[in-house]
Amino acid sequence: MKIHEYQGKELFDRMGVPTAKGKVCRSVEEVLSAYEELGLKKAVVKAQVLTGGRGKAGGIKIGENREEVAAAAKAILGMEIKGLLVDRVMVAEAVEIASEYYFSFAVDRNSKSVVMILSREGGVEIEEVAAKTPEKIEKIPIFPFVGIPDFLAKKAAAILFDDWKLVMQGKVMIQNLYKLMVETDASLVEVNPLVVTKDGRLIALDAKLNFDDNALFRQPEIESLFEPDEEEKREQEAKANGFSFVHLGGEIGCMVNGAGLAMATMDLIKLYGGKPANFLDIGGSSNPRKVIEAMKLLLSDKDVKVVLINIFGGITRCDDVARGLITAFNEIKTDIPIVIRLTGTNEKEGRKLLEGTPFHSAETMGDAIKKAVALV
Amino acid sequence: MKIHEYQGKELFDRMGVPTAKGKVCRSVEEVLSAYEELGLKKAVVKAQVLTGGRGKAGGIKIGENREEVAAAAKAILGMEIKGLLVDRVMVAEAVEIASEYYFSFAVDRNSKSVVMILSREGGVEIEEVAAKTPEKIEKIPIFPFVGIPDFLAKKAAAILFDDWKLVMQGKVMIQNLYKLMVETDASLVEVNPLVVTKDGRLIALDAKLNFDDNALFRQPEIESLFEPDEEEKREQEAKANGFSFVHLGGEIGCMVNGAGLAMATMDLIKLYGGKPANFLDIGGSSNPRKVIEAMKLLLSDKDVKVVLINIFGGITRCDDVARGLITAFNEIKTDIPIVIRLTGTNEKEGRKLLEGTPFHSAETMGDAIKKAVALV
Amino acid sequence: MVQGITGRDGGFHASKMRDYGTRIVGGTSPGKGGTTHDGFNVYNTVVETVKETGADTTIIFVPAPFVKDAIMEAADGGIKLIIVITEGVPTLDFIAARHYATALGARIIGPNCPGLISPGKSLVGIMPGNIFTPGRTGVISRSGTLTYEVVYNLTLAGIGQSTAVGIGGDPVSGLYFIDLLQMFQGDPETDSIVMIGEIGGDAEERAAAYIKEHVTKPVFSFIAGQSAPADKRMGHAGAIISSGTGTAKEKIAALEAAGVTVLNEPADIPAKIKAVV
Amino acid sequence: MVQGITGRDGGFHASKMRDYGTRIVGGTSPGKGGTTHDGFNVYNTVVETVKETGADTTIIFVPAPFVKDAIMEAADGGIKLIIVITEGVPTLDFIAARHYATALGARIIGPNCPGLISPGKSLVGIMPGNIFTPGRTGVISRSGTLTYEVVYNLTLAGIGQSTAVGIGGDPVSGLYFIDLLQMFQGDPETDSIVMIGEIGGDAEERAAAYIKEHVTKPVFSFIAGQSAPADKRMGHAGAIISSGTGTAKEKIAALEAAGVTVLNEPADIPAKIKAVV
Repeated sequence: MKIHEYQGKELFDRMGVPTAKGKVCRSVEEVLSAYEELGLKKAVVKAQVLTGGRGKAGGIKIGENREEVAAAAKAILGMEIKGLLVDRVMVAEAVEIASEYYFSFAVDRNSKSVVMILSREGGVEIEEVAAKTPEKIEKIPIFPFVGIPDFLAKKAAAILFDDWKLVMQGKVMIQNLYKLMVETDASLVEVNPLVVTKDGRLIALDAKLNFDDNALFRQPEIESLFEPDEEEKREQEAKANGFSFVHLGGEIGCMVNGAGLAMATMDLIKLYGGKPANFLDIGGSSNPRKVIEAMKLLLSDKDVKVVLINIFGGITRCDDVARGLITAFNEIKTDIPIVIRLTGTNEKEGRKLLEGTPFHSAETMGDAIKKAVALV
Repeated sequence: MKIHEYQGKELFDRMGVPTAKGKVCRSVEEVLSAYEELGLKKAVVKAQVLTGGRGKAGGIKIGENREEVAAAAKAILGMEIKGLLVDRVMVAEAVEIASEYYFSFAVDRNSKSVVMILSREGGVEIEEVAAKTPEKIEKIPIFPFVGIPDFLAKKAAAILFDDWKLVMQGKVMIQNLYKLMVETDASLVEVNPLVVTKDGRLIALDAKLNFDDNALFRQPEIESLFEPDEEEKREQEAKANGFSFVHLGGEIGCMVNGAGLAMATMDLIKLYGGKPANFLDIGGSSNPRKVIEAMKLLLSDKDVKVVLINIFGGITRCDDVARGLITAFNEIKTDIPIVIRLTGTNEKEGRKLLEGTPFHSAETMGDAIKKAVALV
Repeated sequence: MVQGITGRDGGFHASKMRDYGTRIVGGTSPGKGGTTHDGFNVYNTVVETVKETGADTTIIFVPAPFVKDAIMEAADGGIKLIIVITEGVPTLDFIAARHYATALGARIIGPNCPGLISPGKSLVGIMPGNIFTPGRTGVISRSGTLTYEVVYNLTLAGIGQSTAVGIGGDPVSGLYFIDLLQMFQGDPETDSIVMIGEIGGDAEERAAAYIKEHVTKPVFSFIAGQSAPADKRMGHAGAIISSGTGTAKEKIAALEAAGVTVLNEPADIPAKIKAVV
Repeated sequence: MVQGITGRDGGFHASKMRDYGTRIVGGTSPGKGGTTHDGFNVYNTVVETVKETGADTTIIFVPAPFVKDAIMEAADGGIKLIIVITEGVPTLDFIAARHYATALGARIIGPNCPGLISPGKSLVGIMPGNIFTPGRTGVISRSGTLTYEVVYNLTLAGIGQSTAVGIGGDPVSGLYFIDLLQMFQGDPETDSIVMIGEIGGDAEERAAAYIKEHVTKPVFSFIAGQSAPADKRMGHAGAIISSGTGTAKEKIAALEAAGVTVLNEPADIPAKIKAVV
């Protein structure tokens, strides 16, 4: 789960991590009153959208005075960045930057731990730095029970700064950011750029936070920050039904049990020249209720011209699955052609049950997909 | 550092560890008003002294009613237990005990960790259980950074209780007691007996806490609980001067640099038939100021008839030590005979400087002690 | 042993495993110690179970919020192999529990995995045992039903499996591709290896580097998620292309460069194995 | 290297150790990195010192409240032997730091100890080097000046020392009697061992049991605190008889039962060694 920069900034503020003073606004008027209220002179107006590359897209502008700031806000509000509408901006003090750094905590799959990532190359995308000059990035794994003792925070800060006063400021910031990471079950806490101002202050100029979806059950406050877009709302609804759903925009609606098999199904549709409408993992079992809910979800997508059901019957046998499907489709009446492929335990018995129904039955995955593509 | 049971009980209460309701009192009148205030019926009156074996000494009595409680308080207040005057008692609910257990957290020298010690043999001295039936005691070392996860608290509680409801009560208690241990830098947190009442409640019927003297600098609240007796006051004053001092009651005052050497000096005095007045380690250096303060301390003990100074000159050479001693004794005038033994670097030069002074100089420790014993 | 044996999934799969021939000595369910469940002895704690039964492997079915404690309890109790079936375990919980278990010498498979099976011998997991058949091909997979699909095809084609391991779909897991490639390479009962990967992370790339250096047995692979969009979690918490990395394309290229036969369709795997082994 | 090299004690003893011939490559003093102190290079952090100098041993002089962090920093920095001179370290701090350092493969001597010396070779501690002389007797002691007393007597009697180690007077310490008995038993340069114990704990009793089983070299001992009262801390935080255990009497009995020659006076040790070796 991702949140906006201004929400991250609020979490930083609360945790005592220094940020530039600023405020989120939804209109030019709000921007101007925030500009007055905060007593700003040179100010920056930043689009609040959940994607990177805002700067390149023109979503970050600086204004030297009230008029320029108003113009910047007017230009940014309402623009689209990577398909996302900018409906709010943050107006903030434009600090005088002496130097820029990169700092983050991230979950690292390989070391199977949280790692602290630091670089003196700040303000640019870290992936670029990693690709071009990997020697300029330091990674420090964190022992989960130990956390960040003073020495470790100082050692890390000393990677970024030569001046000991900055090291000591950095130490406190690092410990507070780690605390934030752990207390909110974040999977990423990124400050890019972390800057030193011309008057020697350390400031987190950006605040990017991702959270672990698996931990939201114990993070109600974090969960409440989530602002799903239309697609994400559908994904959430699906999740409430025990599904994993991602809209893809094609014409063949898929219903599969298991994430890996669902991905493979999408892949093969593409391989055979079709366009998958979605990723849909209906999970372990495949009782009629679930199938009905899943069909409703698929049919709510008006682009869907064919539905492909690919179920591996393991512990739940194929004949039981077939009976469930028949029950479900007795309830849902639809004209959309449905291809069903059942495989695994008792697959022959399952297929036999589907004989004489309006469903298109298939033996192999390839076979089923070919049929589905042909039916579009 | 030790504290009274009632102070321990207050710490338990604050940490959510269940105790019997009770109150500390300094007079029979206070006991009676506490008895009313707490709405007690059957009550226990317990002497508050910093030693074990109160029960055996008659320092714990039960009263069935107001009159019996008053009589118990009257009997206990003013009594002496192991030389300690009882100036206060705790009056508390006499709970109906179904079963008794032993529980503690202690610093264990051998495993170099905090250990949890548990036994179903409660209410008796754990040393006795350990000596007679060691198989009835379980010890669980605690990983310092991990602390006590739920499973460990349950596993431990299940050693004491068969009933799962009690295990769950015990789990919470164990986690809270460990929190208390760590937050207060305790070296011992002992509950003996831990009881299960006839109505199924788990209650800490005693609360014994020792604290790490080395950590008192960061535990001002705990330090403020300390009530030194006369001897401990003198030890504290000595400590303020950088000394380690223990009164022993003999006639030969000792001033030694280093704890081990100071103990060895006491031991040899006894071996040679004398009685050491004290243990006194004046620490690493031996500048005149320190010697003067140490002599004042020794001479404040009216039993002291001879002073024995045993200094090992290592990095500080013996000739410098001798000069310091001469300077010090020019300031302190005393008629008490003083035996000085200097050994180590430049010891001959040191002894030479002491020639012609009123001091009795000696070459070896044995020699010095013989002289001191003879001078008593 | 089974942690969470009186739960719906734990109880169901304990029976299934027993039916397959696995020696299930009992399980835990705090507060239900001393009872029996479907013929299994139930204990309150792992340490008690180990003491009574000598269990050395556990399979965990407890709900996600309790998995951290369950893993730590297993490791503390002396269990050496911990298989975590539960889905939705918070990442920081798993990181901590794994660190603790590793320090105590225990190995973990999962979480969010189907477990492992040595066909004809034993099943410690939730896989449908009947689709497997004994043989000499090792299977490693980040996925559940996709594994079954592959294995089912193998079985139908007469290619048996030495052992199949589902390593789980979470971003941070216990034993992973490299650990298992190493085991299969050293296993005299395995002749060839099927490795089923998916988008997200760079474990397949790392595995490719390892294969190049250390694996002499033929490796066949399928990578799911070639058509997945960026920044979307495809079911598995670990299956996400982020910042342009973790794509199927990169993985396939790395594996092919390491001499691995990467197939476009799971159904094509058996024929390729037959051609080589 | 020296942690706390710009402090009063750290600076003083760094010079003394250098004078004795120990190779001191520099030390730390946070915020003073890049300067020099009495000819020593000063660094901000241990990791920087190790990187620049290749140090593998550290001696810690930082104030007690910072010792926990200093030990952990040393172990994290790759230091393998950590000698802690500082007195008054909170016990729970030391327990945590030791756990961390041990997990990283580092060994600790101290805290509250005088360090160690191999006469004529090197001194990593605060011992007065001039009273030692090279030879074949190993010395292990919980005490400082009492060790000097014993060693001085040995030196005067012509009995040199292979190595002398002060293990410290705190209740919880790093390397202890058994660890060092084992090292001396295996050290071809050591013929006999002097072990100086004191009241408190049961380390001497454990050492006695170890000696009985594993030590064939003659061991001589002196136990301080025979006349100490119960429940009073005799200077050292660890020197306390509590609940009637940790008495000198018990320790002496155990050692004698293990074949150790226990002397009543430190001055008697040299003659006894001469009689045996």
